[in-house]
Amino acid sequence: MEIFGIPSQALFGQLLIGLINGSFYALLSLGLAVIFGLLNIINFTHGAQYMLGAFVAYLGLTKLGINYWVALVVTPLVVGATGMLIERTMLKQLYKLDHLYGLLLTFGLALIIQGLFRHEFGSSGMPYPVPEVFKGAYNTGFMFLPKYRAWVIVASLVVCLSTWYVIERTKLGAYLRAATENPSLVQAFGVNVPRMITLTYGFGVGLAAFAGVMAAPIYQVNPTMGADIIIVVFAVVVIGGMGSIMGAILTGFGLGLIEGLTKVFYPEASSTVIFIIMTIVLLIKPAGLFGTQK
Amino acid sequence: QISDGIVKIGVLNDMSGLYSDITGPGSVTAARMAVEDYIKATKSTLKVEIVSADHQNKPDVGSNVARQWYDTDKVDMIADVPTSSVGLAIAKLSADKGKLHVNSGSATADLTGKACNANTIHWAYDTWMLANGTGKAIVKSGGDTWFFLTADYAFGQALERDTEAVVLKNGGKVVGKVRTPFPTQDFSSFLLQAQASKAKIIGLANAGGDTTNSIKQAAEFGITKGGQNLAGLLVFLPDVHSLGLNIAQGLKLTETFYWDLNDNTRAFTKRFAAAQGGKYPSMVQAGVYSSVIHYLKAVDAAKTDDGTKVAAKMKELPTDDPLFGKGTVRADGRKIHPAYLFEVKKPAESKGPYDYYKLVSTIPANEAFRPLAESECPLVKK
Amino acid sequence: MTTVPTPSIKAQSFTHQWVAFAIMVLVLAIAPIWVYPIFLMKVMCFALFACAFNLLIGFGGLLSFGHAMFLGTAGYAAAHAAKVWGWNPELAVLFATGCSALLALVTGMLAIRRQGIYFAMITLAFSQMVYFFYLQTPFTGGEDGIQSVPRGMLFGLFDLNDNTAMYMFVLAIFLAGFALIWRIIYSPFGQILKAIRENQDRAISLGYDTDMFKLIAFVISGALAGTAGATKSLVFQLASLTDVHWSMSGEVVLMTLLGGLGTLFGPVLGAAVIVSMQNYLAQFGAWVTIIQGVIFVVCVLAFRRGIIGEIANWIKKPL
Amino acid sequence: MAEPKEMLRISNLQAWYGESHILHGVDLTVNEGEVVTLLGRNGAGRTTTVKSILGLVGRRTGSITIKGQETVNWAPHEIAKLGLGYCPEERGIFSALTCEENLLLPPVIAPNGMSVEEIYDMFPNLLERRNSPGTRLSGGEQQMLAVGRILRTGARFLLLDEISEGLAPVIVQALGRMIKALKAKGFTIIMVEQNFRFAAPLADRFYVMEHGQMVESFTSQELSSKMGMLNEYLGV
Amino acid sequence: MSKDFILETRELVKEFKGFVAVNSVNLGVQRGQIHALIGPNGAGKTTVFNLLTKFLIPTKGQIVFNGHDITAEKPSQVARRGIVRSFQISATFPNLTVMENVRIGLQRATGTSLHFWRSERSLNQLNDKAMALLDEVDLGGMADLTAVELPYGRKRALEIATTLAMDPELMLLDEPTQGMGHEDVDRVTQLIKKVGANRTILMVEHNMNVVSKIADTISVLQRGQVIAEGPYAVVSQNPQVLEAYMGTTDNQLEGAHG
Ligand SMILES: Nc1ncnc2c1ncn2[C@@H]1O[C@H](COP(=O)(O)OP(=O)(O)OP(=O)(O)O)[C@@H](O)[C@H]1O
Ligand SMILES: Nc1ncnc2c1ncn2[C@@H]1O[C@H](COP(=O)(O)OP(=O)(O)OP(=O)(O)O)[C@@H](O)[C@H]1O
Ligand SMILES: [Mg+2]
Ligand SMILES: [Mg+2]
Repeated sequence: MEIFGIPSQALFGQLLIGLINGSFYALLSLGLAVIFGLLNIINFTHGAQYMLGAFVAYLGLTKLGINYWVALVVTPLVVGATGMLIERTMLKQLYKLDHLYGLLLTFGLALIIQGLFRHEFGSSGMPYPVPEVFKGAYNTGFMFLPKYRAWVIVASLVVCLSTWYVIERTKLGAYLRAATENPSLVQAFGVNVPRMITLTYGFGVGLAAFAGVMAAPIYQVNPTMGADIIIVVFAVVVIGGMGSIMGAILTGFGLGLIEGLTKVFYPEASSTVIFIIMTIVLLIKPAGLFGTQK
Repeated sequence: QISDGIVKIGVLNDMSGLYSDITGPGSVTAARMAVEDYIKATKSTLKVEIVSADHQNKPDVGSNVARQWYDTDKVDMIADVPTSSVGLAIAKLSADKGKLHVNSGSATADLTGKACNANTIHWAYDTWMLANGTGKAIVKSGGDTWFFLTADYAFGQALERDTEAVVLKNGGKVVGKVRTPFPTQDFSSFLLQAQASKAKIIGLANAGGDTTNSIKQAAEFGITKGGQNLAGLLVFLPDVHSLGLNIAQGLKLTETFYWDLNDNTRAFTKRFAAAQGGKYPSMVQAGVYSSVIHYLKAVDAAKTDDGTKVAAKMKELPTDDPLFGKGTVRADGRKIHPAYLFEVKKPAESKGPYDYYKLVSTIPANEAFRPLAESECPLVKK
Repeated sequence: MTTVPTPSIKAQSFTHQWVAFAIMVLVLAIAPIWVYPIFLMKVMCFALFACAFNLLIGFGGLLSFGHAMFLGTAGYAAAHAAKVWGWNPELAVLFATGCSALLALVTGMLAIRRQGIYFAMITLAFSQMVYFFYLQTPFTGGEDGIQSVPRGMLFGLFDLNDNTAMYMFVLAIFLAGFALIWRIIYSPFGQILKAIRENQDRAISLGYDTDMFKLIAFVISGALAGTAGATKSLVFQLASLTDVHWSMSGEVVLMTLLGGLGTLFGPVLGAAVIVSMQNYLAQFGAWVTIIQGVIFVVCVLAFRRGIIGEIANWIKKPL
Repeated sequence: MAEPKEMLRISNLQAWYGESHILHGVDLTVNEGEVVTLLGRNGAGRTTTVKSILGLVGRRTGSITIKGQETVNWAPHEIAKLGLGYCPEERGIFSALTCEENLLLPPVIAPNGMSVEEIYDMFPNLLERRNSPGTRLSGGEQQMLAVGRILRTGARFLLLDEISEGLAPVIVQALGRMIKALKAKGFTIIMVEQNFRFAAPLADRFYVMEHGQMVESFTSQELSSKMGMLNEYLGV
Repeated sequence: MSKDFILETRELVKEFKGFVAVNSVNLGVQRGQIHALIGPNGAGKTTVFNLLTKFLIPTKGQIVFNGHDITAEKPSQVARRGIVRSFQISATFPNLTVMENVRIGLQRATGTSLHFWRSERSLNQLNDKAMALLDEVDLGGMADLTAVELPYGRKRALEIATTLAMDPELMLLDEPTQGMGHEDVDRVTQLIKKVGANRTILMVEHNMNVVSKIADTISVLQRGQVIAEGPYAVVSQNPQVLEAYMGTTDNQLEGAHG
């Protein structure tokens, strides 16, 4: 059977690949959405923090002999901690100002982090081996699915859905959402808002680092690995609706699929298709697919 | 007469981006070594100075720097310049200003083809050579059906075009191609298409991070295990280093320089690595070394640093240096020397770091580059 | 009744702006004696670009994150007109400005309906599409760009290959653009623009078609950014993808911010600083980005008004 | 009966918003179980006083003792945990939360707060609109929500800033009855009111503010004799 | 009916996701009157305002202004027809001076607002008119302060001056006295009465004192429907209104506000 001249088997394969890439978009845009939704900061450093995640894992492996599993847990904590430091020392001063300033500050930080790593490590990638358990692949009948990629989908789904649950369905999440709008009032109700915000930023950054560790065995660990993906991830968050957690997740996976299909039918446009979709979505639904207008 | 008494060489390349490991500060080191070695060997009285700058792989940044070098900083020759678009811009500018550009970094064969000029010399390698070296050898050894993964920009397209011509000429067939946006992180979708095409050879008409990512992911998706082979149309030693032999093993590629070719190259590499924090030289960096030596020789011979005159002198004099051996510079500006087809070793075969290549065959100098007869260069009288 | 201060109508005096303007003209007129003229021309092109951008954000409150599309479009248009059609430079620049204005009109009509961060994102999206278009379409020469663009004869009389003539041409364009922006800011139109920035709903309820005002501002800003791009491509005889890339849109934000958002002279100074930095730090590779990053951070944390903004605040007069 | 227990004592409170100095030495005492009303013109600094108690102004100096604890250097959330409930002037309804989520938001800080049912009984509008986003409620409904939600937390010391504002007369009357009931239960309340008719019958004591200072204070018994003075200050 | 209605709504309906906020409202505002819209919280008053000024789109029904059906027009068009509103939360241009605020209102009539090539000085001709308007609302002495510096009550006055600058035929005021001290309430009440002398005003107000003093006609809205209409004396005796809005019958004339 063929669909648009492509054998359906191959098409399934492509869709699956799209879904895998979507997992990365979802993970990254989730972190971005959490940070935007709850701190009102457009975290341009996200790409650099994703790169940091991959690098910390790489350095951990080569310098300290830390294996993948330990790295998967430790790296988000370490990078998240640096994030909290940034929040405490810099971002904190910007909450009352226009979004623009947060965006500019984090943009500057991204340049610094990326510059330093490029200076230190050059720009060709470093290898990171696939963990032993995930070596090899499944033969699904219609494609050859590397085990590690399957793991990526599973891990990403679990992390995304639990984050969504915490934020949209628990009391903690309600505090977070309320604190976005009027932090001092929530604090006046007896909630330690500054600490909550610091932890939230740390968490969002940790998510980026987590995605970085997940990516290390697939891509080259490289100082510029986050620079280009960040723009795409922004687009994902905007399409999903700024600040909407579910929006970020669904759009992440959805756009992965669409991008995957574009790679089959018109590969040259595959890096642009997301922006075309973004324009259309914003024109029809100004606040994004799942966003609510303020 | 040497302008203001100093021969000034500008090393213009990518200091911090995609090609900084292949060119970058290493090229500056190579140029310095060349000056030292030349002065020591010839007791020449030339005063030589080296400046360097980052062109960020952007033609506008590059030509901006070059213009200022030529206009106000009294630079006489610009060396290196990776990234074809920048190389072309510098070549044109050098001709306009009557200066000299000796390019080792760019791939495009147009530099000695339709964009050639009297003030530009192309040193280490070019797309025609890469296509011919890797393409021909692979088709000859049975790899006769091809699928191209092409980086969607001028360089990738040129490489694909040249290789396709070679494949067809040698009786091979191209069963498909896909243009990948530049840069791309994830090649899995494209690799799947390549896999589905059942081509024996997947030609990677890309460079840098695109190449390493596509090779890495090809291994992940079991492409090589499934019987298909990769042909890296532009792979440098540092790329193999960053991939690791586990993944890169078996890859076929063409270069005109490898550190382990002979005693001279080994001796050079030892000194280079000492100066560059243990990194081994790439073909481009070796090219910068060799081209600077020949340039200085020509300056001494012509007794001037005037760009046009030195260029003519460089073409007149035969070349001879420790890294590329004896050779010539042709009328179209093409430096001629042998090329080598390598295969990346298996991990077990490697005796240590940077011991990566196995020599498969040597392509003699007169076959390695595009014959003058086929050249579109207006300088070539037909 | 409580006592209220009874100020007289503040006689708003703008003499200091004229003084600043005179200083700027003077500096630009004599600087080529010491400074490499092409470098100065580059500064002026970027200064005009930043001023155009600042008109939109500083006075209209609209952050466009895709302004590079206007710079780049005009760059290609001028290069093509001059090189392929052999047009005179003044016609090429005019034509290119028109192209950017048209692009601004089309994208503006869609983008202007959104506010704040959505506006920034939709302009970014458009510029990414424009980038893709130029990457794919043959006339731009892809990665190579349009090289060796002839500078030509101005009005068929002055040979612009002479750097002095070219310099005068660029200076004239820059000053004209700057003066236009200056006038717009202090025009009836500028007044409404400010009102919209302050309180859009109220402006609507007073009967102003705010979308119309924003669109006009957007088109003017895009057109002037285009003038800058066209001039730049003549100066460097090259139009390339760099000018359409999103990082160029980021750079203009940096210039404006450093100089002073919403100030008249800030973008000019900001552009001068950033361009010099890129020029003189070129050999330091990765350090350029690191230093740029540090500037961003320092500006946002300590210098939010930007250099000129701080000075203006200090002398308590708008600059 | 024993000496009334002191709930709050403010002395020489100075407060700033950024550069502007708003409060110039405010003194105020509130005993447990008292209802105290702050009167004054627009901009006199009443809201600022209330916010200062919770630490919500930019900077403050002086002394604020709540239940015997000096809190002038505490963070707002620590102060709130002493058992304060705050209903801000601008209502502070969260748009990202539904009406009911808004109601349930403030953490319970002491036992014996009102139940959600009781609150819905008092403000039936809220029950009807419980699933609407908070800021889609009408102005008055938002006001009800802002009052309702702090009654749930068990806080027994309430700071109410202009709660009768924008409400229909019926609702204002209901609020009046509610405050009487709370007073009977022993709540301590500071009210900022523009609406003198509403505040007058409820309060035990009154303070009058002007230009960031307390200019007058009197008890409800003295009210009638002070009307002339009030007229001068407030134009009542 | 032979009354001269400047504004009429016919069967106006607004639903929010199934919730009917405004339900078949037929409202007629007579030319030259001060017409008050009152009703319990959540009755739909602000929503009606938003519908009239097109900040919301009606689900059903028609809005007719001066005989024209304006149901399909844009907010700024409606404003140009002469319907200008104030907001429940004060709306000025905070960083412009008081004078400039008013000039923004006056500028529209000059037709030069789009002239980006003209000097701002061309607007100075409006200064006298602006000053006159400011004097009318007692803000003459504060012309040079920025709006953000004004005390609350004065901001409302400024808003009214800006609105007057448009010379509107119909002014819509949403709770103009909310949050004001007694002094200011009186001042604004007088002001409304003064400016209402030669134009039509539709206002929402909870302060019965104000309403009783200046409103010619009152419409009472409850649950999106008009339950009573007429002069204050009539409406305030209506048992349904008393029950739904004013509460206990004993102090009806006072209302809740002082
Ligand atoms: N965030 C702020 N920044 C600067 N000044 C402020 C701020 N909030 C209030 N003010 C000023 O502080 C003074 C006191 O304001 P406050 O809100 O305490 O007055 P109030 O007595 O509550 O009056 P109102 O009836 O207007 O609520 C006023 O002059 C006001 O302009
Ligand atoms: N955008 C909206 N989405 C959903 N419901 C809304 C929206 N706007 C208003 N409502 C609802 O419609 C009803 C009428 O609201 P409206 O604001 O018109 O009341 P109002 O009469 O002005 O009341 P108040 O006197 O309290 O200001 C309210 O119950 C409110 O919750
Ligand atoms: Mg107050
Ligand atoms: Mg209302």
